[in-house]
Amino acid sequence: MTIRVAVIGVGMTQLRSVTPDLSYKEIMFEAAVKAYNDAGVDPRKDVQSFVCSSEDFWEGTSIFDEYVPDQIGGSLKPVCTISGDGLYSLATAYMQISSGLVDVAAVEAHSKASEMVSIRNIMSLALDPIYVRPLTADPYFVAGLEMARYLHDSGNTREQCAKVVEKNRRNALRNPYAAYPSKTTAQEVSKSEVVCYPLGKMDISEPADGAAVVVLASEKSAKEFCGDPVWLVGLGWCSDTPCLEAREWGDAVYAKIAAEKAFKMAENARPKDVDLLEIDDSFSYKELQHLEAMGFCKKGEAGALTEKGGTAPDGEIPVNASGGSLGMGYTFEMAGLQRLCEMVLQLRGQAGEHQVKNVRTGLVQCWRGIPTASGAAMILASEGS
Amino acid sequence: MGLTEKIRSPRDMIHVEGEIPVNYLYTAGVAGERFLREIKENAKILGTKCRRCNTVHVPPKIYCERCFERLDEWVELPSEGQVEAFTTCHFDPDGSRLAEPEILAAIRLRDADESIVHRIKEVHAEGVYIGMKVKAAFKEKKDRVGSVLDIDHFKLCAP
Amino acid sequence: MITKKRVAVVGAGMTKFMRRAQETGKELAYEAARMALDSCGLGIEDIECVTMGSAPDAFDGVHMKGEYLIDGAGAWRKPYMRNYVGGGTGVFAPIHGWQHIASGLFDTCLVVCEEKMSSCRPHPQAAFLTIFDNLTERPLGPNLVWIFALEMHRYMHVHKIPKEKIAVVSVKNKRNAMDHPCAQLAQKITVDDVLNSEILAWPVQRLDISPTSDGAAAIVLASEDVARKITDSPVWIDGVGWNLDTAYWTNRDLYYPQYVENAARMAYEMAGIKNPREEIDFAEPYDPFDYKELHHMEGLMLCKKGEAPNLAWEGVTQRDGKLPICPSGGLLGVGNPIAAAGLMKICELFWQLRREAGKRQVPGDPRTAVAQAWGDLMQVGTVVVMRA
Amino acid sequence: MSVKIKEYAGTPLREEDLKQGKVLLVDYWPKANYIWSAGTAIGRYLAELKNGRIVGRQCNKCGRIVVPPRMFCESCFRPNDRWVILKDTGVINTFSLSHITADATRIKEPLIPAVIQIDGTTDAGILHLVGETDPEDVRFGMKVQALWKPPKERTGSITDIKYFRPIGR
Repeated sequence: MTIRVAVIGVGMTQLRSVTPDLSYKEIMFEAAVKAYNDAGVDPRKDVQSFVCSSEDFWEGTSIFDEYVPDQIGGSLKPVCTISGDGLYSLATAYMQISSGLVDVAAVEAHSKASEMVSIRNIMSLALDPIYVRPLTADPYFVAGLEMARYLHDSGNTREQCAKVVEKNRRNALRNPYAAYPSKTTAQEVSKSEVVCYPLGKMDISEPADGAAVVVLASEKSAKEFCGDPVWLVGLGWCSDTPCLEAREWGDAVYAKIAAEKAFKMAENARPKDVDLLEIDDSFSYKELQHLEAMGFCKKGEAGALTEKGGTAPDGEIPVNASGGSLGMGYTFEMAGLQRLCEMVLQLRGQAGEHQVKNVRTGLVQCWRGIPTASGAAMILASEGS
Repeated sequence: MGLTEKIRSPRDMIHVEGEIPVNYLYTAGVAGERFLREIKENAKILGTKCRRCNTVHVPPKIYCERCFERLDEWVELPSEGQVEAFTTCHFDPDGSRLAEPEILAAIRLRDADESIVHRIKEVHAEGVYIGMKVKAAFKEKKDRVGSVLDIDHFKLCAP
Repeated sequence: MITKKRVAVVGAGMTKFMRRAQETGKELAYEAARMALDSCGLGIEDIECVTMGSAPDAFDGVHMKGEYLIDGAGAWRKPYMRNYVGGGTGVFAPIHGWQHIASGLFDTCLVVCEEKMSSCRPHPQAAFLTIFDNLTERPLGPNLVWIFALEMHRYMHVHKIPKEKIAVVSVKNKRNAMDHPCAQLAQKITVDDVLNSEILAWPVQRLDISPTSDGAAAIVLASEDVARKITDSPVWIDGVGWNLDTAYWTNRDLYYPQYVENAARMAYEMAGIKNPREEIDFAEPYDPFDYKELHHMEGLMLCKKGEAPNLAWEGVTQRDGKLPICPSGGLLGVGNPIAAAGLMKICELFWQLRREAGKRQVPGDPRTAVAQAWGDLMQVGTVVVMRA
Repeated sequence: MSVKIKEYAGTPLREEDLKQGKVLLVDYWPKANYIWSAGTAIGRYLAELKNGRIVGRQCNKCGRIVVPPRMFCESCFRPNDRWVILKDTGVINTFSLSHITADATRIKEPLIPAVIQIDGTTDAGILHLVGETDPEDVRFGMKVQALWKPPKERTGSITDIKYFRPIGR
């Protein structure tokens, strides 16, 4: 017997470039209150497990999982942390429910990126200490290498990447959660300062602060609490080699395998069954690379598809109608959960001004950022689809 | 939402600066020790070869990440290869602009299945392309300490 | 509670525990993982997913350490995650692995734990400062030992426990470790040695503490059908539980680990254990300090509150006693590469329940055992019940 | 399988091996710098310390008064309700005599870290140091009071209290 799992509540704070007035505990509390209110659950009574997401060096605190339980209602309850994107935590909560261990679980992820003063140095600490760190390079070089090889192999262009930025920044104009909406043109993006050629400054999503909490429930409990569950029908996550030396620089293998697993689990669904995508666009080229890796178009076609508006909110396959990380802001381990919250609102028809028409099945995906080759993909479906 | 009382004056926003005040001494490891010693002593680049899938790993590992087999076949690799990917960096990790942009590349040595990440010098940024043939420029023996920086950089192969 | 699938441990492996290893963290992870696979005759292609347990990045000195360790942990192009509950990680990792399989998503899972604390200079203690609250505690310059001294002292005060009844745990575990081939601090010492050792932060003395270590451990988990094909003697994970108390540790009474009791209750309920004192044959509670073993025996409800020191003093917890505790030698004797030390305890249960523990084998017919780890700001309990 | 294994992997090194260059090493000093926002609760807490006062928060539902303050009650999971100005006295809930500092440097005269239950809270304490006493004389339940730095020297930090010292003996 398989236990189906639904999202029954989501809560997210407005993303901001800085949050000088609130501590991380306070933004987490705000997201939690929203999510529990949305789900109609009392965390002290109804939620049996809490899964949080963090990496110590993003926070500046070792064993950060110490500091999570109180503000999400998890004190003296089963609480664990996944050192990964919120979608990994979501997968863990999924497994806790589908194994029959718990009925209702909460998932948390947040970003206080503005508190990192030496952000590139902190990113450098993730590079191999023996073989890569001695080069003392700007860690964005990893994205520069990847973008160069990807454009070379696919035939997509810097200008087409710039189009992604234009689209997502503009999409964000209709999203009240977004921190970086703007009417930027592709031309402005192409001409922005070069960071690690071919990567320009505006190809990089800007960091943002925020918090998100999601409530999951087994089918039985979902019906008890919620009139409008969104079903988690496919999950996949995958890590390619962590060694830069062994990378296939042009390909997002992790995204391909993660999506394949998610599609297979969703009763062998296919990309054409998906109505909306919220996927990693932490760098402009990543949106194109991920689209191709997950089979939404052939390699080398995502650029042209974007140029002709195919990925716009009213296009044939809308991508990041929320504004994505480029438009909303990049929230590190929260990025995937942020996309999931957006998708749930879309599937419920509650996305407001940026609601896409007829969304019944959606795919969300994350990548763990420089220097990793890890990510997750999840397929969600509204009730009855 | 959530909190019933919030800070209302910028004056009340308090910040505290801090750090993670540690330093590290990393061992090169079992495979890394032999790899870096060989560079230091003999200016030679070693890899390890998987007997099962034939992948030549460089830098060498004691295991094949694909097959998870233990590796004990060491192979000497030529110090030349070709550019698999490259980028031109304009900033340092502090975010300060570099006086001269720096070229970083993934370089696949001939006979290897993986690509060393290193700097390319002695060539203009516009002149670098994927597939370009480059070779390692080692530091002089007296300056070599057993580090990847004993290879000072890669440079264009003489045509 | 319905649980769909029974999950078994079918293989285990570990490295030596050492103060300083030449191996990189990846290499340590590989050695443990390879041994675990070899022990059950599996190849990496038989493994469907991997979960990694590793404690603070500030030890190894690698940010996103889980990502760094992927290749050494055998996770190349596989579903891979890193779980993290501070010092409790080593016993949470198999719980996370259990979740992977019991969910029905996977049939086999490799669980790897690694720690390389020696990278941190001049001493891993320096990294521990950063576990304290950045605004209200770190400015006071706390040392990690302080919080344990505070907890230990409170425990001793409430139950009026003399120090020697705690020191006896250190003596026992370091001696048990003499039979463990991976042990770092196996020693024959006396209660007086402990009582006369250097006072670090009273009541904590040098010999009350486990060492800092480098090392790795790994186990292979399989679903019931698959496990029976791999081995004739699978060891079942029949109960899992975990629990996290408030981060405001100064607002709690530290004399009793309520969170361990909560985690134990969760695991016992799942395993159908009603009377742990009768039904559990031996235990591996977390013993980074000698008093913690006693504290945790009480939290695990293996005895009454305040009773554990007497059991230890009377020899009940010796390997040949009525209730053997830490027959492996524990963290005090084998060593404490944080997460790997927790998983070492699961390895010990596996070997003991299969009668493969050699000189360490507990006598009689052990069928049911419990392992437990603990961590964060004296705040998290993780518990696994295993049966032969 | 424990009993069947002859050799366990691992190459132990001694500190001398590192110092003598027996193995190759990479020395690295990371730059991991942060600026943390104190937020609503701890912001006020630190500001009040500068004023020479300890403040806590009370939850009207469960009645608990706690310090360090937070804007929510973790037990009831709701925003808590009011600020409470607490006394700067309390009792020692537990303590240690520490001969080591944060970086494990040995010191002869011990520091006395303690959990001090602040008067006026329901059950809450804070971590701080005890001073102006012979270490031998420190007792559980001993009454102590904060010794504040002079107002000019206070910065809005927990160290604005130099330490707690015994009173009423």
